[in-house]
Amino acid sequence: MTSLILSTATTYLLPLLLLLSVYLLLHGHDVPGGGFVGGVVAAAAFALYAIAHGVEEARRVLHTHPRTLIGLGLLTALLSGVIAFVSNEPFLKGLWTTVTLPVEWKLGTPTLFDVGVYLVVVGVTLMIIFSVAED
Amino acid sequence: MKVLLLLPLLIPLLTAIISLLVWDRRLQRIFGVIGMAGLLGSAVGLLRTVCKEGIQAVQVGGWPAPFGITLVADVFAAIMVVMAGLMGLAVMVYSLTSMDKRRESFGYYPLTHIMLMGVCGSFLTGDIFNLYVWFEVMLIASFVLTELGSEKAQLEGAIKYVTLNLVSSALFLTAVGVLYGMVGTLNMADLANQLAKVKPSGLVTTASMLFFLAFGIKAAVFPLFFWLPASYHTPPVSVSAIFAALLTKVGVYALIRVFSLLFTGQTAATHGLILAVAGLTMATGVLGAVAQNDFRRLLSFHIVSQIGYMIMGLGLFTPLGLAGSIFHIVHNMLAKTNLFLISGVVHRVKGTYQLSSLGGLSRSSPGLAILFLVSAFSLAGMPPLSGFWSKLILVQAGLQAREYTIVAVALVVSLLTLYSMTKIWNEVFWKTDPAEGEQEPAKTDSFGEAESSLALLAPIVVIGCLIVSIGLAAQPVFALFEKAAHQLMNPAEYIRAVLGELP
Amino acid sequence: MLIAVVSGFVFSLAVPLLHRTVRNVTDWLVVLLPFSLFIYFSFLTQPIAAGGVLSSSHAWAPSVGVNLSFVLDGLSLLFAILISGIGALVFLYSSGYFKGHSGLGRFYAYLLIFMASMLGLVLSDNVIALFIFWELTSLSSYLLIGFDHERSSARSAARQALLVTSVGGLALLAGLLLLGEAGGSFELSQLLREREAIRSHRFYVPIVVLIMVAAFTKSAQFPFHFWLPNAMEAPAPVSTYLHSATMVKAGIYLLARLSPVLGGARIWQGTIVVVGAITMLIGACLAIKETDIKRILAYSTVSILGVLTFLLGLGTRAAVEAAVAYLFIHALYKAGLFLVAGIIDHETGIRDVTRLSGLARIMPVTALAAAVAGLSMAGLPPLFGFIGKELLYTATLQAPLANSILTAAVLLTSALLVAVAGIVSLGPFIGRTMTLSEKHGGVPLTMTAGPVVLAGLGLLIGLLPNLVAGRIVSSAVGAVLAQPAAIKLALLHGLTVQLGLSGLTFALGVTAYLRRDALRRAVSRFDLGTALGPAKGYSLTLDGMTALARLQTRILQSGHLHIYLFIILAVTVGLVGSWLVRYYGLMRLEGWADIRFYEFLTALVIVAATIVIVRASSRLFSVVALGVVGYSMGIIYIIFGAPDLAMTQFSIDTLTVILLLLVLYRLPRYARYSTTLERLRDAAIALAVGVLVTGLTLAATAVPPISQISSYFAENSYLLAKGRNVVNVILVDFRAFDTLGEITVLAVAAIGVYSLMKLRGNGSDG
Amino acid sequence: MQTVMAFVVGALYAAGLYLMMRRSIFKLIIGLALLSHGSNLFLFLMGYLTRGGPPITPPEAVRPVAPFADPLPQALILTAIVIGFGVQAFAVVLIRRAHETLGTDDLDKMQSTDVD
Repeated sequence: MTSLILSTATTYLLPLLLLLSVYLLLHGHDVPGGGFVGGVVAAAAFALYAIAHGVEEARRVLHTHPRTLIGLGLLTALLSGVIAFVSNEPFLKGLWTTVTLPVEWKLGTPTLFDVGVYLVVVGVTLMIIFSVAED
Repeated sequence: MKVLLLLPLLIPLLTAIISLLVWDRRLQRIFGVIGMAGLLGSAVGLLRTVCKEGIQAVQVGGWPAPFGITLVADVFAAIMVVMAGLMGLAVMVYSLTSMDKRRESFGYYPLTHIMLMGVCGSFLTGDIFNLYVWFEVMLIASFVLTELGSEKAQLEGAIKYVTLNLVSSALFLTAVGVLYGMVGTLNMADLANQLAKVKPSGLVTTASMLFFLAFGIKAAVFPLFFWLPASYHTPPVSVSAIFAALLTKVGVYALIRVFSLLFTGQTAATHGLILAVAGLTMATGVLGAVAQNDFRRLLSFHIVSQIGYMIMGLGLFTPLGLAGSIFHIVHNMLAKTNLFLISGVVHRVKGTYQLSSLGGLSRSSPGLAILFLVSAFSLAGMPPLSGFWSKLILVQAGLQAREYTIVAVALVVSLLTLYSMTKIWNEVFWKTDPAEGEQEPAKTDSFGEAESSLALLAPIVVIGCLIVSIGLAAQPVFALFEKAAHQLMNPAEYIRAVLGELP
Repeated sequence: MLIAVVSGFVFSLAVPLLHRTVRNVTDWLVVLLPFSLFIYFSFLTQPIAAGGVLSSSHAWAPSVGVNLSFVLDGLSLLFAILISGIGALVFLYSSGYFKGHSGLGRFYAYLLIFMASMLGLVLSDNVIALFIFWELTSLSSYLLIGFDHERSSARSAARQALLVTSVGGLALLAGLLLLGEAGGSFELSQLLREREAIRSHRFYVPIVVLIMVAAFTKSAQFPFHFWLPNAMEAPAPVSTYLHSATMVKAGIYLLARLSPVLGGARIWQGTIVVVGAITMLIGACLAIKETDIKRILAYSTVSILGVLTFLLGLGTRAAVEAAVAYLFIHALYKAGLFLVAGIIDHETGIRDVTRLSGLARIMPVTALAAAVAGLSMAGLPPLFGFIGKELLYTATLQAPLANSILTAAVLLTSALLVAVAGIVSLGPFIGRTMTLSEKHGGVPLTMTAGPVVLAGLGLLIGLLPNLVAGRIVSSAVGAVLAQPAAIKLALLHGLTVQLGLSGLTFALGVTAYLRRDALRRAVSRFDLGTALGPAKGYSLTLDGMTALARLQTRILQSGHLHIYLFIILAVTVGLVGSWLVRYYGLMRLEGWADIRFYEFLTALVIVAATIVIVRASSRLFSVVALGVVGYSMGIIYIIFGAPDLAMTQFSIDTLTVILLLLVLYRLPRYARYSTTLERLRDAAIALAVGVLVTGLTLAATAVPPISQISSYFAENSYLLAKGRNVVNVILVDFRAFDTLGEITVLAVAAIGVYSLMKLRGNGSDG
Repeated sequence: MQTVMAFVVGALYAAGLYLMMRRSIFKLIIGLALLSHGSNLFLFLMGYLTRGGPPITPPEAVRPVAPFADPLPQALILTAIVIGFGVQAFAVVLIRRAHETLGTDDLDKMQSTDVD
C-alpha cells in the first residue's frame, strides 16, 4: 500500500486539503460549502494520509484522539449558542461583530457554530475510519 | 425564566461533552449523576413555572415563530420532562453498581445523557422536523446502548431494533415531507392552523396515518411492536430499564401530541382506529407476556400491553380519557422501570432471569419482595397504588364515552396482568430456590457490600415510595394531569403561546 | 371511623419491625388493637339501635368521585363487631399457633391489613372506596393463603383465590362505575335516594349481573365455590378469620348492602335464590364427601354462604331476619370450629377425620368447646344455632316462590350439616385414644381461648337471645330492608311447624352421621366435580389461555425480520393507501411535457442503477451501483438549484462507498435464501409501497406550495442573518438547533462504531 | 419533471424495502441506504423542483434572484442526509460485527432473542 509516490503526495496534500477545508468552512455562509463539507474534506485529508502512512502515523499527525475533536466541536457549538445568554438573548441567537484585521472580517456566533460542526465532522469521520481500518 | 426550557437539553449535552473530553470512567460516573440531578432539578423548575405561568415557549435563535424553531412546554410536556429526569437519575444511580467496567469505559454514561437529551428534546420541541431530529438523537443513542458490549444476543436484538426503527424514521420523514408539501410550514402550532384550512381534508388524514405508523412503531403498538420484545431483554438491565421508562413513551407522547394538536378533523376515523389498536395492543401484549418464562422477556411484553392503556385515553379523546392516559404513562414509567431494576437485583443475586431456576427470594430478601409486590400490583392496577387510579380513570372515561368493548378489554387485560405478575411472584419469591441444598449460588457477588447494594436499592425504594404516594395522594396528582389534559383538548392556548396573538 | 380503619394499616407497617425488636409486647399489641375496636363498636350498638347513623367523610380524590366516607349503620355495625371481635381472638390464637415462627411479624402485618381493609369495606359509603378495600381483602387473602409458600399447593391455591376473586373484583368495578353513572353519585347514601331512577336505567341489568358476579366469586357461590376449599392451604387462623367469619361474607354484605338499591326485580331475586340454593346443596354434599377436617368445614361454609345468599335473594322480612341471624350464628360457631381444627392440626399434624379419635382425653377444654359449637351448628336447643334454624324454616315456609322446594332443600342441607357437625366436632374427640408421636405439652391458653369464648357466646345468646336481638340484629335487618325493624328472638315458640322440621332435620342428620361412611362413598360415586366441575374449568381456562398465548406469540413474534417488515408494510399500505385512494382518487398524472432530456436521463440512471442493485449477484457490483444512485441524486440536486446538497451528497456518498468497501471483504458472498414465492410476495408489497409514495408525492404537491417560511428565509438571510447562502444560514442560524441535534447524532454514531470495533464481547451480561 | 421524479422516488422506496426484506444482512444494509435516498428525494420534491438559481444572494443584492429553489427542504435534507449517514455507518459496522459474532449472514437464523 505504502508506495513512495502516494506517501510523498499525501504529505503535501494534507496541508493543501486542510486549507481547502477551512476555506469551505469560512465561506460557507455566502457560497456553497460550510462546516459539514469542510469537515469531510479535512477528514479525507487525514484518511488519505492514513492510507499512505498507516493509521498510527495519521493519529500521530492529528495529535489528538478524534473523540476529543468531537467533544470540542460539540462544546464549540454549544458555546456559540450559550454566548447569547450573556446578552440576555435566546439560545443560539446570532450575534455579530466586525473584526478589522488585514481585511474586514465579519465574525459571528453562527460562524463559531459552523466551526463546531466542522470539528465534529472531522472527529466523527476519522473515528469511524480509524476504528474500521485498524481492525 | 425562558432558559428553563433549554436546560433539560443543554444539561445532558454538556454532561455528555464533558464525559467525551475527560473520558475517564470514574469522572464520568460522578458527572453522570450530577448531570441527571441537574436535569431533574431544571425539569421540576420548568413544571412549576408552567403550572404557575401557563404554557411557556421560547424561540431558539431569536427568530420569531413560525420561522425559527420553537420550544414549548405545556403541562404535559413538563410532566414528561420531569419523569425523564427522575427515571434518568434513578437508573444512573443504579448503574453505578450494576454497570460493568467495560461498558462504562466505552461511553455508557455520555450515551445515556445524549439519549436523555433526545427524549427531552422530543418532549419540548414545537417543530415537527426538529422532533424528527430529536427522535434520531434518541434513537441512535439507544441503538448504541442496545449493542454496547456486543454480546451475541445484543447484536441479534440490535439488528431488528435498528432496522424496524429506521423504517419508522423513514415513514416519519415522509410524513413531515407530506405536511410541508401541503402547507409549507413546520411549526406545529402553525401547522395546526394551516391544516385546518386544507381542502379536501382527506389528504390530511392520509398524512395522519403516516404519523400514526411512524410513532406507532416507536410506541410499539399492535401490530408494529416486534422490535421491542426482540431486543429489550438483551442489553444490561439498567439499559432495559431506562428504555422501558422512556423510549416507547416518547412514541406515545408524539402520538398524543399530533393527534390532539394537528389531526383532529376526522376523529371518528382516526381516533376510532387508535382505540381499536389500543385494545389489540393490550390483548396481544399481555398474552405475549403470559407465554414467557423469563423475567425480563415477560416484562418486555408487558410494556407493549401497557402502551395500549396509554393510547386508549387518546382514542377516547375526552379530557378524562387523556388525563387517564397521562396518569397511566407516569404510573407505568415508575412501575415498569422499578420492575426492571428489581429483575436486575434478582439477576445479580441469583445469576439468572429464568423463572424456573429462581426462587426463595421472599425469605432471603424480604425488603426486595415488598418492593416487587408494590410495583407488580401497581402494574396490575391494584388499589390503592398508582396503577389503580389510572385504570379507574380510563375505565370511567371509557364508560362515559360508551366504548364498552375497550373497557371490557382493559379490565380483562388487567386480570391477565395480575396473573403474570403472580406468576413471577410465585416463582421468584415464594418458591424455594431450586438451587438450594446444592452449592450456595453466586451469592459471593459484590452484592454483599453495603455501599453497592445501597446504590442498587435506593432507586428502587424511592420509586416504590412514589408509587405508593401517588396512590395515596391521587387527588393533587390527578388535578395536575387534568390540567394537562385540558390544555391538550384546547390547543388554542398552545397555539397562542407559540405564535403570539397572530390572526 | 377513619382512625378505626387507618390504624390497622399504619400498625401493619410497624409490626414487622416491632416484632423483631420486642416480640412479646407485639403479641399483645396486635390483640389490643382489634379488641379496643371491638369495645368501641360495642359501645356504639346502643345509639345505632336507637336509630342513629354515624357518618364521617374525608375527601380523597374528589375529582374522580372517590372519598373516604364512612357510614355506620346496623348492617355495618354487625360486621364491624364480628371483624374486630373475632379478629381479637384470632390474633390471640395466632400468637400461640405460630409460637417461634420467624414469619410471625409478617403474618401479623398481613392480617392487620386484612382486618383494616375488611373494616373499610363494611364502613365505606363511597362505592369506589368500598371497591378499593374489597380488592385489598383479596390481596391480603392472597398473601395469607400463600403464607406457607414453600409448598407449591399453597402457592397455586393462593393464586387461584386471587384470580377468582379478581374476576369478581373487575366485575364489581365495572358494576359500581355503571351504578355511579346511573345514579349520578358514588355515595351509597345518595344512590339509595335514586333507586327508582337506577331500576329503570338501561344499565340496570348489566349492573345487577356484574354485582352478582362480584358477590358470587367473593362468597364462593356456585360455580365459583371451588377456590374456598383450596384456600384451606392457609394457616388455621386465616381460614378462621377470612374464610369463614369475615371475608367470604363480603359478597353477602354487598348483596345486603345493595338490595335496597337494586333488589326486588325478577332477575335479582330469581338468580340469587337459585344460585344460593344450588350452592347450599352442593356445599353440603361435598362436605360429606371430604375427609380433611378443614375442607369439610370449608364446604360447609360454602353451604351456609349459599343459605345466606338465597335468603337475601328472597328479600322478605323473614328471610332477611334469618339471614342476619344466621350470619351471626355461623360466624360464631364456624370460627370456633376452625380454631378447633387448627388446634387438632397443630397438636397432631393430622387433618384426616377418619384417622382422628379420642382426643377429648388429651384436650378436654377444646373438646368441650368443639362440642358446644357443633351443637350450635347442628341447630340444637338451647344454642343460638337452634334459633337460627327456626328462623330459616320460617323464611322458607313464607317464601314468595317455590316455598316447598326451598323448604325441602333446606331440610336436606341442614340434615347433612348436622352429620357434618358430628363428623368434625364429635368424631375426633370420642373413641379410642390416639397415641401422639410427639411429646404433648397441652394446648396453650392463647389457642383455647378463642373456641371457648365463641362457643360460650353461642350458648349465651341461645339462652338470652334478646341480648343481641334488639341491639344488633334489629338494626342490621333494618338497614338491609331500608326500614326500621324491631325483632324479638326467642328460643321456643311452642309447637310449630318449624319445630317439627327442626326435629326431623336432627333425626335425619343423626342417621346420616351414623351411616357417614356409606354416605361418603355414595356421594363420591356420583361426584362429577373433578372431571366436569368448575375447578376443572378453571384449570382448563388457564391452560387454554397459556396455549393461546404461546400460539399467538409464536405467530406474531416469529423472529423473522422479513415477516415483521412485511406486516408493517402491509399495514402501511392498508391504512395510508385506503385514505389516499378514498380522498384523492386515482393518480392524476400531469406535467409530462415539462421534461428535459438530461434530467430524464439522470432519472433513468437512478432507476436503472436501482434495478441493478436489486438484481445484482455480486456485492461489489451493488456497492458500485449504490454509488451511482448517490451521485446521480447529486446531479439532480445540482440541476434543481441545490449545490450545497450536491456537495454534501457527493462527499457522503464517497464516504459510504469507502466504508462499505472497508467492511465488505469480511462479509460473505451474496446468498439467495428466500424462495421465489417469498420474493414475489415481498416484491408485491414493496411495489405497493412504492406506488403509494409516488401517489403521495403527487398528491401533496398537486398545488406548488408557496411557503411563507421559505420566503422569510430568503428575504432575511442577508439582511438579518448576514449570510448570502440561504441554505447555510438556515443550517447555522435559522434552524441551527436542528444542526446541533444532527452533529450529536454523528457523535453518537462514532462512539457506536468505536465501541463495536473495540469492545469485544464475552463479558458477563449484568 | 416533478411527475417523473415522483416515480423515481417510488422506485427507490420499493427497491429499498424489497432488499430489506431479503434474508441476507448485506442486502439489508443496501436496502436501508436506498430507502434513505428515497426519503431524501421525497423531501426534495416537497419543495417543488425549480430550475434556476440556487437560493444564494448574489453580491450587491440583498436577496436571491427569483426563481430560486426552495431553500428550506434543502436544509432539511442536508440534516437528514447527515443523520442518515451517521446511522448507516453505525448500521454497517453493526452488521459486520453481527456477522462476525453470530457466524451467519442469514437473518432468519437470528431468532434466539424472539423465540423462547
